[in-house]
Amino acid sequence: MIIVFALFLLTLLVITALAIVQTTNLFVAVMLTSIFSLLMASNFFILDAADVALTEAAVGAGITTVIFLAALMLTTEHEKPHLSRRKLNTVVITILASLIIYATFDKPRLGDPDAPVHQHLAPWYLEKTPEYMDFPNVVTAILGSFRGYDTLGEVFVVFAACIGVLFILGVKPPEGSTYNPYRSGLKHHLIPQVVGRLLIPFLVLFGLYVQFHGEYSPGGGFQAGALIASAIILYALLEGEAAALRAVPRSVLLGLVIGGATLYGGVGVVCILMGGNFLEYTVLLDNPVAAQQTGIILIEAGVGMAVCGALLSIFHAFAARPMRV
Amino acid sequence: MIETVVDILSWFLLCTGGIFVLIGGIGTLRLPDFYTRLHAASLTETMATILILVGMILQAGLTLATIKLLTIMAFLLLTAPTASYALANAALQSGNSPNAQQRDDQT
Amino acid sequence: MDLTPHLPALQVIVPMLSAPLIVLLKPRGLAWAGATAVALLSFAVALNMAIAISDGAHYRYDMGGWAAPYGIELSVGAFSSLILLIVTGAAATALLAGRASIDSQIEPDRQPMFYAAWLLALAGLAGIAVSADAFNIFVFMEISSLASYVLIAGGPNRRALPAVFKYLVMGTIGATFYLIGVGLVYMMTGTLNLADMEARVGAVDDINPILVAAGFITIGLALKAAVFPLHVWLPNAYTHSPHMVTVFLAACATKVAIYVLIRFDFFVFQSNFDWHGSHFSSFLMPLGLLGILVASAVAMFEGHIKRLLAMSSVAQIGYIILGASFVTQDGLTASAAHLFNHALAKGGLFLAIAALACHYDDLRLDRLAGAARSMPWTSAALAICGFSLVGVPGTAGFISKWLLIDAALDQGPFAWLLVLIILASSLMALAYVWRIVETLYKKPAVVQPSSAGEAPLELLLITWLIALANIGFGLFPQFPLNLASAAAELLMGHAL
Amino acid sequence: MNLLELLGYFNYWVFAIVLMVGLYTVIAKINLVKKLIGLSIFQSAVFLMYITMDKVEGGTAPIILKGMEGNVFSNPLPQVLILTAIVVGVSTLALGLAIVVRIYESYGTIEEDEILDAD
Amino acid sequence: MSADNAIVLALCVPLATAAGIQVAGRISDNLREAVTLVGAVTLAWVVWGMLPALFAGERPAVMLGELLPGVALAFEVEPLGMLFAALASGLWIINSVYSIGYMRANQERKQTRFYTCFALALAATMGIAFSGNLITLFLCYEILTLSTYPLVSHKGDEHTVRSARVYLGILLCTSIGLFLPAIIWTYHVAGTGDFTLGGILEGHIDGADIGLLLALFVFGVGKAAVMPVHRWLPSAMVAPTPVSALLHAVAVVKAGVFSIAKIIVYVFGVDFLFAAPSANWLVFIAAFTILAASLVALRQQNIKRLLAYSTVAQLSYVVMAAAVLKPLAEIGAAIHMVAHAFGKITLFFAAGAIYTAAKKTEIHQLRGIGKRMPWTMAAFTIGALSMIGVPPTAGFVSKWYILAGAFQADNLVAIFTIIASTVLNAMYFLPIIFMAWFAKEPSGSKDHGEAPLLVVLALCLTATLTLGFFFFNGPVIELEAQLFQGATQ
Repeated sequence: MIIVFALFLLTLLVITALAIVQTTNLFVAVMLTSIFSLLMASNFFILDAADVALTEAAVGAGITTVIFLAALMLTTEHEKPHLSRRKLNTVVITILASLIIYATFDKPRLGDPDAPVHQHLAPWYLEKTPEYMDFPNVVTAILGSFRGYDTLGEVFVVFAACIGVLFILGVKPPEGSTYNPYRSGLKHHLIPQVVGRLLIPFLVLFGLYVQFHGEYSPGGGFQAGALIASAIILYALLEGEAAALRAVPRSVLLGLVIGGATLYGGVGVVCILMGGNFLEYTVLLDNPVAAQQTGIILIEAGVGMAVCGALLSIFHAFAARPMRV
Repeated sequence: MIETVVDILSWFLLCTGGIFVLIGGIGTLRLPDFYTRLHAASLTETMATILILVGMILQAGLTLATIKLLTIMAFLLLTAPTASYALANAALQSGNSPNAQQRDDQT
Repeated sequence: MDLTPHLPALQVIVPMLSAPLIVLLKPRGLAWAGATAVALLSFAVALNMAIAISDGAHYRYDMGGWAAPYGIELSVGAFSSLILLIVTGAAATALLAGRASIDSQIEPDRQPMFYAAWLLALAGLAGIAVSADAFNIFVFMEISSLASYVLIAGGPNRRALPAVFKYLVMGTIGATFYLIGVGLVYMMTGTLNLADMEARVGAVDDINPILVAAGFITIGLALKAAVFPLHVWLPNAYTHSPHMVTVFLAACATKVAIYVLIRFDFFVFQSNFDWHGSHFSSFLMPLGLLGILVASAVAMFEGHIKRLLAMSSVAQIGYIILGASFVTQDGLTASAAHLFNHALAKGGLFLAIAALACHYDDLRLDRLAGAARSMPWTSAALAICGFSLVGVPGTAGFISKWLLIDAALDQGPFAWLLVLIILASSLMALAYVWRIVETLYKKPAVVQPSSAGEAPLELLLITWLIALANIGFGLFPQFPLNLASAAAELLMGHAL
Repeated sequence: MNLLELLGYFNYWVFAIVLMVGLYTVIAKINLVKKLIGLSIFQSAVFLMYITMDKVEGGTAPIILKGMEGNVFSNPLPQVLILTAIVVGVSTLALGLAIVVRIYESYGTIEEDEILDAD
Repeated sequence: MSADNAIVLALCVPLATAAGIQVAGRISDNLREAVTLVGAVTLAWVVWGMLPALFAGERPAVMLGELLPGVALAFEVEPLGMLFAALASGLWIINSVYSIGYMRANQERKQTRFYTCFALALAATMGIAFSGNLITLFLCYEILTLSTYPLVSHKGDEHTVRSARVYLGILLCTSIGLFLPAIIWTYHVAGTGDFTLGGILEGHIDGADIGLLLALFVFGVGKAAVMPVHRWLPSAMVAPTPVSALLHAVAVVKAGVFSIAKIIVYVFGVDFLFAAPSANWLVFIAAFTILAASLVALRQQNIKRLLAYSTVAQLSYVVMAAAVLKPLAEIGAAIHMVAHAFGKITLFFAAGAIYTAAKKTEIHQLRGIGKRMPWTMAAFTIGALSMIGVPPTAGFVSKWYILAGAFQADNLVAIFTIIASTVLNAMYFLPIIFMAWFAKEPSGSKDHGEAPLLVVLALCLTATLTLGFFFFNGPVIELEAQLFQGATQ
């Protein structure tokens, strides 16, 4: 039965992708992209990838749409319909498509248990996680400890994006672009404000739940950071930029990003100082399992702080930028 | 005995919820004006959600899942009308007036 | 607390973890000082490892204490230590020399972030060179790309922005192609560790996905390495970025992508499928040759001096690819040596141009006429590095030219065609280097320099240091040559 | 080719099609924001490919609760890789949009041909 | 002072002189000239000091460093190199004396740069003379090209820069384009590039490849000005006369021809080439160059261009003599290098003197100049006779040996070319001599005396050398004979 549902979602996915390409109104395209992400998230859920579904929904649908809309606000909303060198593109596309389709015929069928992927590393992880880390979520275990170095790289990608956006948009906008920081926000709309004010605390609470409950259920630093960031962005949309910046000033955000990144790196360096390899949590405490858990909780906190700070400072860099009227 | 009654009841609720979603979908497509379409869309969000969620609660019985379903229902019932309100308000501000004669030229 | 076993990890952590701290150093000049200190420290680490490796050591490091295929493993051999030397050396020299030039191009309040992005780029490139895990290479490739987009976007005039946008789009497509390739190989072998992958690829029976994976990885990395047909992003990106960024990126950014391409192809694919060697060379050799000829020809008629040198970079990358595509011990030694020598020559050239830019705002060649009279030392250094680029004997370029032709000679029937093309392009290189030198020295001055006098002292000193290094490594190339031949042995011997 | 067989390959074909749609958008469209949208679709397709790898028939999400050691789990490794890749995609997107905003401010347009004419 | 460190000294003295000139140039002109002369004399003393060791049959050698595995910077003195070095260092002294007089008279600017580059060129020439293997030869060859470029583009006006670009373009293109691949091919095939008597290519290479490799070498060494690559020589005439003297007689062309001779003797080996059928095209090319250059020289009006084309012809004499591949002819080639050097340097000095004194450059202006400048024209006549090969001058000795070698190899082409070119030489030199001595001076021409003393002194010195070499060529021939122990007198 689940198969029919999966078929339905995948075809819907393709239809949305084609629709995105066709529309010339960028606003519609962005909305369709967020629908595309949600469909992708549900697909991931059907394929048993709960963590990835949550991330895709929070980061893919949530934050990407916000950033796209902020960018559209600062530029134009309409695309000039124009197709450049059609023939060349179609030729390149057909060649690549045929290349990939050619490769799909020998791939193991979806879900067949004796595919090489399931023989080598996966069983070791599934067997060793309860033994070394003694908590259910294997994905967080791999993310935090077995392949912790990747996640460190990941945090620094987010950090690079954050300082990149601040660096690029650090330039003074062209003169003649007016912006009234207090104009934005739905001040005179009572209902959204009331509902918003009611929702935001629960959102933050849910974000923190995801952050610290990552070992037991799908969750972790990335998803938590995105959720908390979306809560504060909702606050910014409702109360206006100035209120949001007063609530969470830019210096705090930068502190969050730098603190998160340094916390993660610091944990690794402490492991070296205590005699283990980089990011080897077993040396942190005498009991290896407790050490692994504390290590993972610490770095997940670092990741959460970094992602939340980065996404928020990116949002503020776009939202608080005076527009060219 | 009780299970069969609960099953039939939840099955019945789920079906009506499904039908309501179908009606909402058709309404969004067929109705001429933005506001009427918005009206149909908000139908699915409120009525159909309640029916489907209650149906599922009956299925789940008194477990952790029921509490989660209840929180989802509370969350949806809170945000869905607000979203429709915001949509309608934005449409009004961007000059899409809902008065009568606009409907005629569209048919 | 002996740190030597941790060197591979330190090589990446030192620049990476200090990047966030540099952002906090707001007061003037402190950010530059911090960044330069960190760059020099990482150069010291790289040098330490290179010396240990040149007499036989081989660093292997398990991240997080987990054994190889399960955790992420770092391994530094001869080839990676050569690349590390180039990357950290280029970063350190560019930072040491670049203070005045960066001050003039980036506003003071944005500088801490600029230097943090610089360190991230350095950490990313070092991370790629050090890592032995396919997906880990992708993550660090992303870090270095993002950081270099930020660096290039710092360019003063507005044309830097469309250039960096094109680079971003093409770079991301390249990285995603690489990701698809790694995914396909992972799908068929179940592992991400390179050594483990090499062991298991042979056992795979239906090899179609592996071939397609090899195709994707080669195209993706060729895009990142600006190999000939996919190089369109490079000229604009290098021309409009700040001068010091061009020095840093021109010396090492594309070379790391070539390093990954060669390492991936020789270890994972060629060790298991011996006919893949001919696939690799039959695909890349024509690209290399075409790249050499077309890029040199375009460079000969280019007006803007930085774009001219950027096109010459594309030609020199063609040389490196050509050397690798011989799939012989000598060929690989030649291409590894050229990696090093080209970094020296091109780094020196762009440093000299940065020095010129201190007094000449417009860098079009005819505007720079007669620059040698007002800036004799800079022009002399530029001439030396130019001759090293051409391969005049006594300079580093000559060594790699010699090795390349020597390797090309035993390429069987069409050896002569190869030698002919290599010589034709070095003559074209002679033409465009001579065009620069002659305009600087002989032509009467068209535009008066905005401010008189020579370049700032530390920039001039470093430029001359690099120029003398060009000659030094031209006469006594033992150190990089040992690393290059050890690397070639490693690659052909298929030991990771 | 029964139903399960079909679905087995259907995922990969959807991956191929969405990948090509993304690539086409990036290459053919000249609006910079549309290019970025195409880029994010292109990357999402790759995520789909990785995640189709991890599904084991009859397996559930790799969360080994106390009482469930016995049954079959899906492969957790691709999920970890894709978690990283999603955030990489978003970071590149954010940087791309910042550059597009700056381009709009200095050129007044985000159509590639108008930008090229301006220089 | 052992011969080994004499080589190193021979390389360092000109470099030290160059540095000294740079320093002295800032202080005063006289000091700079003094440094040049002292440098030239010490170099000559060091180089000539090595002669006794050479006569005793020693081969002093020194190895500087290993460039690549199997490729090292090494120097080794052998008779051919010794002759060339002695010639170059000797003529440097005379050329310095001449250029001091010439530069003073014409108030040329940037003289410090002139003398420094001169000294650098000499250092490179010493390097070429003493090079022990192909890579050292190539390295010094390139340095010679680069150091002579500022000399050729001395004037700095548009015309000079363009012709200097032609000069550098051809030389660098041929060296990188043809000479370098030839060297790499030799190293690749023979495993080593060291100069060993009897050649290193024995058995490593055969058939058409020998001809191809020889062609790469001959046309790669652009300085030997064999026909298709000779274009740079006439265009280098824009340089002041002392530089042309340097180019033609002392260093540049001599280096080219010397390299070819050395490659033929030490890389291919005389008998190896003689046996190879695919290598006998060299004589034809050289013969063609001699005849064509002499014919072109006939039509020249400008003195220096005439001398340039005559040099192209004379150089191909040496190449042809080397290509006859007989011991006697090889000796003839070496001697012709010396004879041509003396003769041509005298002619150039004379042309320079005429230009300094009377600012005349065209041949038709020389009518009756003999009366006004007797010493200069006497030297000019001796030089011209030496070019033709009339007995009392050095030219006769070398042509004698080349003819003997040709007869020994009964190479009809060589014999015919020598005779025809002697006639052609006579046809373009004798009219100038007659016009200068016996023609009547056109009325109203500016009256001018002899050239400055220093210039005339240098002139006469080289003229006597040309005559002297006819009588005292014993030691030179004996030195060269060492190359071919079995060669008859």
